[in-house]
Amino acid sequence: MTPVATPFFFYLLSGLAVLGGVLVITRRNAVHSALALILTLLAVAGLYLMLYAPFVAGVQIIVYAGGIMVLFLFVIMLVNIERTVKERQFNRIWPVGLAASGALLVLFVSVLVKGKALFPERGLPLPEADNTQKIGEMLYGNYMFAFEIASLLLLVAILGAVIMTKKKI
Amino acid sequence: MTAETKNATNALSNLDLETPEKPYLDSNELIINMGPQHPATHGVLRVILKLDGEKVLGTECVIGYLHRGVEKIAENRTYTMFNPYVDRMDYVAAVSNGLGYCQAVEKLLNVEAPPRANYIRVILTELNRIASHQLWLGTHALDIGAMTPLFYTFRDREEILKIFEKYCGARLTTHAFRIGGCQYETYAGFEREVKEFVAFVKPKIDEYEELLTTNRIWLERTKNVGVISAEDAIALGVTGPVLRASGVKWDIRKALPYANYSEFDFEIPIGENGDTYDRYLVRMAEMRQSLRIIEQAVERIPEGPIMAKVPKVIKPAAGEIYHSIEAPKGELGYFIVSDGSTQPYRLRVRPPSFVNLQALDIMVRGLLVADVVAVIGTLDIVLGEVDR
Amino acid sequence: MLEITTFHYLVVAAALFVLGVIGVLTRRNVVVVLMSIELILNAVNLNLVAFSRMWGGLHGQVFAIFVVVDAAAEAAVGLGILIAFFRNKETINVDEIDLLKW
Amino acid sequence: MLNSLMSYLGSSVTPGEAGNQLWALIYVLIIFTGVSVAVIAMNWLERKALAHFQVRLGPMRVGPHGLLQPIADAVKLLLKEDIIPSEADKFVFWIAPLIGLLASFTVYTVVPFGPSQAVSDMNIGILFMLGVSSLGVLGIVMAGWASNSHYPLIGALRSSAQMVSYEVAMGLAVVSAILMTSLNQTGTGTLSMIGIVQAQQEQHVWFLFKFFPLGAIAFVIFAIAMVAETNRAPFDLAEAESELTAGFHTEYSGLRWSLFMLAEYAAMIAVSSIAVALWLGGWMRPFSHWLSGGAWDFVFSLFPGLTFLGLAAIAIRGTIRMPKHSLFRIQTIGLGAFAAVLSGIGLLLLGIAVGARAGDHVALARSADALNNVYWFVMKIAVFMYMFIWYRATWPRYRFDQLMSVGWKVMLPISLGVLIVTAIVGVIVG
Repeated sequence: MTPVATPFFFYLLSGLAVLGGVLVITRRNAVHSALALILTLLAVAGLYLMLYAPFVAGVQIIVYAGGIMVLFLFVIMLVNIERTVKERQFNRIWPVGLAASGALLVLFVSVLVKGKALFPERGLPLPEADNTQKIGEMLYGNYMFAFEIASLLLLVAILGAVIMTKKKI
Repeated sequence: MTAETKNATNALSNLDLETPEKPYLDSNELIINMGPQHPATHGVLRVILKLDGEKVLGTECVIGYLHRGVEKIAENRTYTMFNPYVDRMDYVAAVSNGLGYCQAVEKLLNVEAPPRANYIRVILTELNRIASHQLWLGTHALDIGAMTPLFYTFRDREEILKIFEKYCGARLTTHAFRIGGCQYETYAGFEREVKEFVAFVKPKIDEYEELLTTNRIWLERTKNVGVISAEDAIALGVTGPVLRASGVKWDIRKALPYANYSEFDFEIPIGENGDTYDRYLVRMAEMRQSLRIIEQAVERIPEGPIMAKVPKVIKPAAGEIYHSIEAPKGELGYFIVSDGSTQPYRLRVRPPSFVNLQALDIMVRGLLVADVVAVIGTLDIVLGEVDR
Repeated sequence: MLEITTFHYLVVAAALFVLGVIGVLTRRNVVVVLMSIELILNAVNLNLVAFSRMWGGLHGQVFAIFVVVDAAAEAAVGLGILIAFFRNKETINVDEIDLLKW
Repeated sequence: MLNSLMSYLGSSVTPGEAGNQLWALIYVLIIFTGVSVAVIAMNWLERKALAHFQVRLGPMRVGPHGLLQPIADAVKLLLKEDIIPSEADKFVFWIAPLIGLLASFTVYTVVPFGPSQAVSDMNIGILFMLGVSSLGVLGIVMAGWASNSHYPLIGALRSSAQMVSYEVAMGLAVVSAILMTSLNQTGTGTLSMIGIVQAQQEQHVWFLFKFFPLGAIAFVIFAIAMVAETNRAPFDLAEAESELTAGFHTEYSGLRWSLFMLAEYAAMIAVSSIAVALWLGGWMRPFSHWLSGGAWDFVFSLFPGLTFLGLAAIAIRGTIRMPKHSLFRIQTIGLGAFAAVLSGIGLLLLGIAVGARAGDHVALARSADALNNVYWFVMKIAVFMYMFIWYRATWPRYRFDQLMSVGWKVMLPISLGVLIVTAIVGVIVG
């Protein structure tokens, strides 16, 4: 598969991702934030595809956009949101938070500028055709234990969520 | 009054939509207006539902959107003039309404309709019962989501309406009977057509049952839904198939026979659990019993006059009378107070739909929204009769 | 146009990460805070996948999948806590969640 | 131009793989129009078939036998006033139907109408299909929320819970089919839609009949879950008209409403195509292994043409039986013309089939092959479409808690069990 207009798509997708991120943290209405987050997630899935990671992209769409975001929207609808829209959106220590984030940004920029030489100019192309098979082999080979732990984590999360949300068990 | 019944009546009177039932705040308690413009409330019934998610915490029926003041109109019309108005109450069982009214006035006048008139009355009333049950079945099934039975039942109900049309010229609000008997003699071939209809509709009833009775989804949607115990049903004054499905063998045709029902051989089907499925089975069995009555009546219909001697101007002596019949939906009663003039001093109707509708609240508490629709359907209410 | 290298992806990831941190630190609405955490996790994932491509191995992608699993668990539990909390105090603002026991 | 068009006809990979952007664009356009036309045809067919189930005639006035009814509907919907409730969230209300539509149409990029008749053959094809079709629920949830009204909100909540729950059973059923693709020499399966169908071709069996009855059980699970996934009867709780008036699209009207309908029908076709590709052998013709050989291939390649000729025969019969009255003249002419067009297409298809048999022109043979593949794929989808109508005419609607308990307590354990047993049998046999 020959890549088509790669830089254009990269800038488009990353622009959408960052735009979505900005909208997530600025919208008053949580539903709008969720929509913006979906935009970001889909854009990031597109970036995964450009990085020749189709399986991760598929997981991103099916788990994040199809599952987690539906859960978010569900919860937003359950908790009455009308009042919170009219309230103050940022907490009292927001200047501190912003300053801390700014410091983090400065850190990132300095690391990126200083470490730019570390990164090779081009990524090595991966064989795309058997990406999924390779990941499957790794998941059930090298990462078997981690995989089982992850499934246990999910089980615990299910139980926890059910116990906390159910009024009477 | 048993303790259970007391609880039920308390629950009825305590419904307060403002205060939450539970001490803590609930995240998703919402109040929904079902109706008056809603596809499944059979007209203009408005039900205010208090929901927890989809669970019904309480209901309140708001009626009166179809109120036309039928009882008040009666005070300003002569007895004969009021006769067609009763057809507009339960418009899907207009013949039964007319029978009840005519017999009530006849009782007031001390007049007895001749035997041939009684036979015609029984045949038409039972046909009307079948038509009413068919309409109930179709709409009930549609409420539960089965589209097709509606069209099957309407196809077959059409045959009944054709007989009505041939008999008296009207299909829905028939005004078939007069005080003292019947206005019209049967048309040529009436007996044959009724017999043909009976033969035609018997397999059709099996056809409806084929679609629904053993249908898994139908069973799940109707079994143990909208259960009402016999005690509660009696305490609330519920009558008709709804009462009989709870296991009470009460049918005015047998208990207080009117017209000439005592001459016929038929059974009263009863249910056991008082749930929606039993009510369905009871009504299906009732259709078959009605067919039995019609068959016997058509066989034995005597010759003779169809009108008793009734004065031109109906002026009953002062007094009061209560007469009730078994309408398709339950006990339909007329209470008439006469002051000796040509117009009733007071006329009060005991509509079965109105009384049965009271049971809605205790039947749907704790169930889901979808069951409210099913229960409204199974109560078989007609808003024309509820509001009058 | 320029060739797209790992560096470009890292810049996008850094931007998303910082946006997420700003959201977590400044917003009051718990739902938005949780969404910001998802942003952070996505930024991390983007980094992982980009590095996986850079080094030609699949370990980064596998790790990204584990992060997605973790995100799902976190969202489920977080939203569960949120609903339980909303039932008791009828608020979803972070700065009103200041009692350990209620 | 013509050369670049023809150059692709000889290749055996999808245009996405070949990097042939022109053909990819053509495929996208063909699929888009094809799906739209299929939705319109389905609309007419549903109304007619449902009507005949219910002892009535259905649309009869607009065009002969109501053939033009969908067009009349479309015109009416387009011209209708576009109402946005004043309390609605305008932006979300506006974008919700588009999301639903986008999700259900994007899926078609990987639907394998033939070994090379797909826009692209993705490595993660089936994952992509499930993922993108699950995005459709977002449109529904947003529509229900944005309407700012109780019934749509309940409809949206119901639908999202329902779709998320049934996706689990659906996914497990799909996994058991994917597991079967790995039963070859190399021992590696595939998620690519084309790869899955090719695996069935290599193993000479539709996965429906593989490890009987395991494949069949997984297929039935999927067939039930896909009805729930598309919100169709008897799982149409999200738009149950007797309970929630119209569910999530209660407040929608005109064009936006028709976009929801378009999305719903497109999603129905999409999930049916998943079922066809995974269990019913995709584009393979029936008995491709038992009745193999050039002669049988030729016989089966006549089917597309014969189907159109059969439809033309029905139309001609209708034309002849039209009442001979001046009022019906235009209708008669219209139906006659429709019959002529159908028989023309039929004859053309027959001609291609015969020509491909007789001559040895590569492009002709390739297009005959492509026609056959697409024909069998579409016919298998059509069976599902008919089933959707059939279900709707026959069954009452489930209640929400029953729906959930069926999904979680019946379908999920069965699909999980089938998956495990399939894996065990696969290890023993393979």
